[in-house]
Amino acid sequence: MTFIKKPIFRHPSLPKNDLGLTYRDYEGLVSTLCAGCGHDSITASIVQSCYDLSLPAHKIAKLSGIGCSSKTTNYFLNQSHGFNTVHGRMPSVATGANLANRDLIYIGVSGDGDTASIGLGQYCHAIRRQLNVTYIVENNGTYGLTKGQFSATNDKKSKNKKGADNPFGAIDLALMAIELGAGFVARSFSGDKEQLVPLIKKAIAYNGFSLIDVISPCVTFNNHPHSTKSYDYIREHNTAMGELDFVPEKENIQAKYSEGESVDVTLHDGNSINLQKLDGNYDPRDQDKAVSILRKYRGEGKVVTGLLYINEDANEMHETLKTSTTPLNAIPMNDLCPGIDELDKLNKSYT
Amino acid sequence: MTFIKKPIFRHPSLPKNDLGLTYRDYEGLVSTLCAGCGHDSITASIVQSCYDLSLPAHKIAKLSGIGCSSKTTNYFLNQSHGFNTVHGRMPSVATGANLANRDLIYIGVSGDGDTASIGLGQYCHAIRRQLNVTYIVENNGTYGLTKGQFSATNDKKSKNKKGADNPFGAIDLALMAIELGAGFVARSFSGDKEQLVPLIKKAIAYNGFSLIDVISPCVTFNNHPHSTKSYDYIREHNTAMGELDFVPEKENIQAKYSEGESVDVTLHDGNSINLQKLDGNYDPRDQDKAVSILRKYRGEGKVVTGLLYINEDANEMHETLKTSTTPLNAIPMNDLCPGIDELDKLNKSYT
Amino acid sequence: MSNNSSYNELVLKFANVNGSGSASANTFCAKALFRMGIPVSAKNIFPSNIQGLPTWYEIKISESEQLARRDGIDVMVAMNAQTYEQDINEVLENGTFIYDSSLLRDFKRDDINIIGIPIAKLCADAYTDSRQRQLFKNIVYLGSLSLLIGIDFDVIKQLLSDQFGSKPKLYDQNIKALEIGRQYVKENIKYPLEKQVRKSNKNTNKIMINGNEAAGLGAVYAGATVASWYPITPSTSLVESFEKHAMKLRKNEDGTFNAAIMQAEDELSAVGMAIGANWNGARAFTATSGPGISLMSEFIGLAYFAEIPLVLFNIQRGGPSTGMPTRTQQSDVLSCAYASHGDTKQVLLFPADPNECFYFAIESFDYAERLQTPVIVLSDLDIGMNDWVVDKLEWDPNYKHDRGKVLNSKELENAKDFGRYKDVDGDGIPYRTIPATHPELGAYFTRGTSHNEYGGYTENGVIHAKTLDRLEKKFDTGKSLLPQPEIIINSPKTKIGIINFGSTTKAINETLNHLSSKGIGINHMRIRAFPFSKKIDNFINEHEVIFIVEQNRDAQMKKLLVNEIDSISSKLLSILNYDGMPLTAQFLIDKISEHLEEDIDINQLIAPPIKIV
Amino acid sequence: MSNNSSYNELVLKFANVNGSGSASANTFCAKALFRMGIPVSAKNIFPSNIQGLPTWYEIKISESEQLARRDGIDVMVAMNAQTYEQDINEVLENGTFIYDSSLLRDFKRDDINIIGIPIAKLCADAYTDSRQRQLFKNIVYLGSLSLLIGIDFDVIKQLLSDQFGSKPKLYDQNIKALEIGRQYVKENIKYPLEKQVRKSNKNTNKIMINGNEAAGLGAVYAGATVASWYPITPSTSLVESFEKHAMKLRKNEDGTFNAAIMQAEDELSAVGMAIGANWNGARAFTATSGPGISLMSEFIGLAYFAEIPLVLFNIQRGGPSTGMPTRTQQSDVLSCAYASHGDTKQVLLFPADPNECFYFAIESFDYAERLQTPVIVLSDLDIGMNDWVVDKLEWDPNYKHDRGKVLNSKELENAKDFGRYKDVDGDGIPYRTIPATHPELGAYFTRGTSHNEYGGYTENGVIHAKTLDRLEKKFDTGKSLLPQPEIIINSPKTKIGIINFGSTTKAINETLNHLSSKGIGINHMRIRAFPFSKKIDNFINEHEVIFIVEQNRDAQMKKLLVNEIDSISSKLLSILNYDGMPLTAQFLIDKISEHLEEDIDINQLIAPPIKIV
Ligand SMILES: Cc1ncc(C[n+]2csc(CCOP(=O)(O)OP(=O)(O)O)c2C)c(N)n1
Ligand SMILES: Cc1ncc(C[n+]2csc(CCOP(=O)(O)OP(=O)(O)O)c2C)c(N)n1
Ligand code: SF4
Ligand code: SF4
Ligand SMILES: [Mg+2]
Ligand SMILES: [Mg+2]
Repeated sequence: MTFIKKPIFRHPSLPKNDLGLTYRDYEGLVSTLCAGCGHDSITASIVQSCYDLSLPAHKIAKLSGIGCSSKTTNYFLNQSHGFNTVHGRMPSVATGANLANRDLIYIGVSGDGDTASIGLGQYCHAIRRQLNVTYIVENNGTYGLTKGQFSATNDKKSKNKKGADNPFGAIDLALMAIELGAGFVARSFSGDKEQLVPLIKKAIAYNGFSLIDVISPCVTFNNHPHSTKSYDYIREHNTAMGELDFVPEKENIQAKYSEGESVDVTLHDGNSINLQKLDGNYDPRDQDKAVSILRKYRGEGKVVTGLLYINEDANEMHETLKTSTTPLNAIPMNDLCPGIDELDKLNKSYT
Repeated sequence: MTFIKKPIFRHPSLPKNDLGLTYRDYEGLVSTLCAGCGHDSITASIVQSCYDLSLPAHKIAKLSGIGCSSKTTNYFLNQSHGFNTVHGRMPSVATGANLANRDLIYIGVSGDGDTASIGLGQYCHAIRRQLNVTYIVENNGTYGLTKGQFSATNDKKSKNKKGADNPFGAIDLALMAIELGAGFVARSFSGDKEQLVPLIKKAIAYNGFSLIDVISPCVTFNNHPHSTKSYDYIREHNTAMGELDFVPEKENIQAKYSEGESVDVTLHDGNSINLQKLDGNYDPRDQDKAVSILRKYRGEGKVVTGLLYINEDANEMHETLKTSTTPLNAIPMNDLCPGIDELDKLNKSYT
Repeated sequence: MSNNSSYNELVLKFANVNGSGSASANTFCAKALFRMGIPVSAKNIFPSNIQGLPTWYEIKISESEQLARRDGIDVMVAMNAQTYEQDINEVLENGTFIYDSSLLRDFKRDDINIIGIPIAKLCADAYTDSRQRQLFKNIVYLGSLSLLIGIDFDVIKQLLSDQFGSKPKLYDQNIKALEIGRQYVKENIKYPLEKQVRKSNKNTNKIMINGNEAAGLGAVYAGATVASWYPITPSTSLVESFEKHAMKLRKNEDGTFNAAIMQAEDELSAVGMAIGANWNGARAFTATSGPGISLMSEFIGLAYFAEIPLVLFNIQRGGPSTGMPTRTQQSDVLSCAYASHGDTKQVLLFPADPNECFYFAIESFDYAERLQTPVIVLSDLDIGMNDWVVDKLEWDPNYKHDRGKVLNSKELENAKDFGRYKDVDGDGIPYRTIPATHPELGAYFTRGTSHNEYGGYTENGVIHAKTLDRLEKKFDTGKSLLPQPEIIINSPKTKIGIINFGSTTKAINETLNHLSSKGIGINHMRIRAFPFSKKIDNFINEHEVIFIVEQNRDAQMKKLLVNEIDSISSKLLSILNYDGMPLTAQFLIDKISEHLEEDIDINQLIAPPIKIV
Repeated sequence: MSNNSSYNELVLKFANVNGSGSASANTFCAKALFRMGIPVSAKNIFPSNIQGLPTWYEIKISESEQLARRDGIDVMVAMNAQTYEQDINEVLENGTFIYDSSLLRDFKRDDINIIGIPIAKLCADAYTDSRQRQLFKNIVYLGSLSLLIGIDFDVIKQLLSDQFGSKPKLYDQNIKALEIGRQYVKENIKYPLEKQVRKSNKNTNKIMINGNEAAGLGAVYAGATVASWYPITPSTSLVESFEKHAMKLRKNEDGTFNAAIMQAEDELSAVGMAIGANWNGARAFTATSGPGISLMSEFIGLAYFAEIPLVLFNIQRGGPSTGMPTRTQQSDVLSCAYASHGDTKQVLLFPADPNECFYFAIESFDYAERLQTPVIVLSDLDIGMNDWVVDKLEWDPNYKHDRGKVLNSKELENAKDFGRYKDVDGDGIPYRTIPATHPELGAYFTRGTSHNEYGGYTENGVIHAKTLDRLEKKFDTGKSLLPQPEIIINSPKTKIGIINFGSTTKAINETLNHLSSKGIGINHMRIRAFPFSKKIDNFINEHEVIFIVEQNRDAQMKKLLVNEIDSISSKLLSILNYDGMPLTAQFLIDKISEHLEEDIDINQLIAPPIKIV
């Protein structure tokens, strides 16, 4: 919300984790997202997770595409190298980075436009390779940064900021991930830190492709006729002025509910979604079950959250490729370069 | 197999269809594919289908990407406009063509490399839009034209021409199509004309996205240790010479089996696949069933063939977009151009 | 009123926070000035962000029509405390700095006029709803400003009633907010300022419009029916304009539309769709900027080589890479001219303002269909997203859209031997057919692989080279077809010229006026299209020094000029072989000998080698 | 043996059907000639198809080392009835045409020597398996040919035993097939032909290798560990070479490999992976051609602007679009030099033969890491896929890979203030860090958006322009770092020069020899890298006429030269603004006035305007 530098003062009594670091040490720059944006809540959950896990931040690489969501890699983990790549192509850059150094932790952040539209091919193929990354989709059903076009994860029935109907069906990124062999697939809600933080921690610990598809409301997605009078005023005003250039400040939407429960959450736009948390007895190791439960709740218009699927035996990319256990970027040139004797042999083979 | 022009002589006693045309009238140029290539069988089935349906060829547009499979659009329907686009991007060109003229019949031909690798994003999004096209994937699990790299539909266990293992899992294009909302999804085998021709005919008649994923063996995919002595000789010879430049002429593989039956088909490489034909009682209108049957047989290492899923109520792209019933390319300029009076009004609105 | 009053010559700037509703208010101000008949030019300088970051809006007001941007601000409306410091530094001596004095501040500049208006307080008193308190701040400062610089209140009222016509309550509330601002000024501040505005009559037959609005509308007038695109700043609003107008003007009685707008999954798909639709006989286009152009380049090459019409609007933004998405540049000249691998060259149009965007949008489809090739309209963020005052849009009722060489059913029957890629007329442009034209004639195969005159596949290098030569001939045909440069001879004797293109034209005019007043005559040429007309060669040959003005680092237009105009680099003689076969020495020897024998000048340069082998 | 016998100067050509096993046989023949010590050059002319289409193989045999291609064939081995007609037309007067006379034919040319050998029949008699009958036809004609032109049989035998060493049965069967061919000649045909070969000694310290093999091996020697790619002719075999050698030479005891080869899902992904790996401190590359370059251009721009090392091999093929995938061209010069939108320029290397491919492959990584930018190695199909006879590959044991300015943990601690994009040394090249180098220092944010010296996001136009200027300075630094042109002064007095690059060098040498022999001295410069060394400027300035030889239509290298060397187009003066803001007139006036005041020549050109405003 502001571009002023965050003060570096740290309160001496802040709690510390096993590395002796405080929560603050895991933060990034101050967010420039809209007040109330779900993405900021996810950022906070990532910070919390890394703090809780006592991760050395410099051993984490954070990568993203382009979009409001993708900007957030700048808002957590200041001590990590970050890479805001190009729109939709983060998976390939993350794959290359991981090929070069299998020992780092990779956190990939993307948006629904970034992943489900322009990046769909790369997303699918990164999954297929079981790239060892924690892939977080900050899913708001819209193109935030380019001002509210429909994204491919948007439900068919919903309307955009201009009141137009979304014409095409939604792509379910979690279902797709399961089908393509992702080892770890979860869904959550930006406002449910209690669910999200443990999921992120598990995803980071998981050795292979872990998707967390996080529903993350967008403030600008603000066009529902049933909202408050004053809101209507703003909307009408914006319409009359021909441009949406007033974004009222909002609070992050929070949701608290327990395992097995469901809750209706009202979004900034007045629409609501029904979140259904998986219950404690759900066994996420059964792929068929995961597919059918996703299909079932979708059929009922509900969004099921929690750890949907985990494959404890999946081979991550390096295992499949049989790459050296030493990271490739750490092997000395002398060990990589075959030298003069081999070249002599090769020269002979060319005569 | 030869680049000599096909003789135009037509035997007067050839049977004719309702338009008074013979099978020959639906043919294209002589194929330049390898003798025995499954793609040629598919070409023949397309010719047969169009002949049987008495389609006016000039009302068909045939589009493809790049690859051996994609070349085949030149080998059927000489009277149709054809478009060999760029690798993996046929779906978008077909979408544009269809937007311009909703009244034509669109046949899209692609390969597994073309669709499941470079073209995966476009494939998924064309399905999501329910583009009215008969989309035929000539699926050989390999990159034929670039000489035998693995494609993303190749089964994990199989080996390539150099004997290397396929490292990554297969993408099931049919399952993906169902998940993304394709209205018509079928799978077949190039050598099973009896199944394939009726499927193509239904797909053409279907109003929306129809996928036929056709297993189509590639002759160059020739590396199995268990094949005949003489074959081994060729293989060893090729290896010793450092290059695969001898492609023995083969017969097209044929398979005949009935509804509900299964059959083992030995491919050119000595590997075999088990084809399982859906039985007559299977109801293709149940999406859940389609998903589960695909998953079940895949789990058993079998390939299930037939019409897997059909949605009789899907809205094709133009219905969703509310485009005029007159093809857009047929509306006179005068009706499209608002003229001087409207411009005067607009000018006023800009003051 | 002071004696130093000056009228209608000032730069007004608003500093705001984005997402706060200021953009509408500021545009409103520019529009009011426009309606007062004063020449204005407005620039929106906004961040690549939705809410909370600094944003600015500059209005140059100039009765003498010097409408390029100017550094140094006369009146700054500083509504963003985050940027006070930088904003106040931009104010010229004796200028005015207006800020929200709800929080008083000492700005330590005594050479300017600092006016505090407690806007937040005024709004807190007047409104209870927090969002209204926020939003109306913009209207309050507008009210204050109207008195301070003398914006006609009747004009403002009329504008408001035009805008909120059907919503009288909104009208009233806006008037109320304006009055709050005016009231405060009346009671507390000496007004008007020295720099003020007054009614004029310069805007007869003018409109205020941005380039994307105009181009989108132009595409409707061009008869385009398919728009496929992927959202990207600053091109998005072009397609939105097309959509808005097409949905309104092309609605059928059954509720359907004579247009299809398709948001694609990315730029590759967007351009692929436009190519497919054009191939199938519709007029189709896409719009993009920066990264989109790079992503489209494979497909652009296909359209070039398979000779498919295609209109592409590139609203240029700051590059390279993702760069500065909300800033303007002219840095895609080379990447568009040579878009795609291999020997490719693309037709470019360079509109200078929104008015020309409208006409070029229409003509671009004519050129694309006539030349059967991609036409890239190179606009930029400044033209595309800023409101410009330009001549109103005109329409010639006798205008006929040029659909190019398309054979219909009857023509096909009369044609002896249809070959899709035959150069029948000697202009390099072949005839095409649209699918389904005729049951038996005219079908051909379109491909990006090399092809013969009938579209048949070939790997014959001679045929390939012949095709490339014909494409070059076709390109040459474009030289006289496309918009000619605009040349202004300010001084028949001067040997100095200046060349520009696109959005820099206002700055050029202002500059040349200034130099003229100092007795320096420089002739001016504005390039409007590539391939370059012969007139461009002539202008360059007729001058000894030529300035080329561009908004990029790499002198891209200059490069294109020296590339294409051989006289500039006449001592370099090309020997080219492009049949796909490794070069033979004989080929070289023949070519060199030809030159040596035919050109006496060259002959004289020959000297013997050191050792004769 | 006739008295007209000539030795080791002939062109031999094989006409075959592809997929029939001929390619191996023909390569075998070239190798045998090479082992006889004779200079040879072989060109494979193959279709974009797997089986059944015509394919050719040309071997130029030249003791005098005139090894460019030559039209006109001395001995044609015509094994494809489909192309007899065109093949026989290529045979020179008194040349020889050998065909499979199992089916007799009357060729109606009596100025040449037509030899029929019933190869199919011979094979049908000798083999029962149909595939062996097919395959051994190639060996049979080789056997016949060996007698006809005099290829040393011992050399052939040795070659066979090297090839089939571990498979004695295959060896025997091949010998048998050779003998069938020889036997038939001995019994039926007058041999040897007039044009024949004999042992020589020209190939000491030479090897026979293709460019892709050499470049792939070079990448292994460069210490590259990640190769990400997407299959496309003619670049595929480069990655296959890397894979083959890396898997063999970099295998660890635990069965793992010190290399990762990743077949990506397309070219965008392939280059994205290479960028990610380089960013993370590995040496990584990709290889592609034609369409792949277009698809990679967005990512290339990112690497340029975010300053990430990247090595990209472009094995050029016939364009535009899908074009002629199995033919050679040099037509991606411009699209690579200016790859991506915005102000971008890429480093290019132009290897002339497979030997240089090896060295450039190694050096390219040094340059990429030193300059922190993409380096594109522009090879082509002719170099990449044909076997060339070149000097053997050498390795200097003292060579140290240049990893460029990378700060390690200790250096970070000693550094006062690490800023990723600071120009500390004044050469435009900043320092970088690899992720995980230090727990607290050195982390920075990499982005394609505009950034300040610390990698922080900025929309400040001045900072943006400063970054662009530094990038240009860095590019200039490349001029002396990169391979210098090879200049041969054949005549100190001549004012005529010739410029080439890449695979055309053999033809140039042959041409210059020829002209020399006629008393015409022309100086020669071979360009090896872009940005251009000052030596290139000098060469151009020192000559009055310069031929530029290129394998493309658009004179792309010439364009690049006139673009980058200002002396060529000195009368065009650029005025550039690229801070992302609309242009001000003042900026223009200042720039023009500077020129007018400082440059006396220009000053004299001033004339007054017609009317002074
Ligand atoms: C190649 C390319 N195309 C288009 C854009 C413009 N663009 C920036 S962000 C964005 C969409 C972002 O949507 P999403 O990923 O859902 O992120 P959100 O802003 O909603 O978090 C687009 C289209 C771009 N930067 N690059
Ligand atoms: C952009 C691009 N990348 C790569 C290629 C090279 N290429 C041609 S065909 C092909 C693969 C074809 O595989 P598939 O689609 O399965 O067709 P098949 O030949 O097996 O029928 C590739 C990679 C290309 N033509 N264009
Ligand atoms: S536009 Fe939406 S997604 Fe973007 S920052 Fe604002 S609330 Fe978040
Ligand atoms: S290579 Fe394979 S796919 Fe291609 S034509 Fe031959 S058999 Fe068919
Ligand atoms: Mg989004
Ligand atoms: Mg395939």
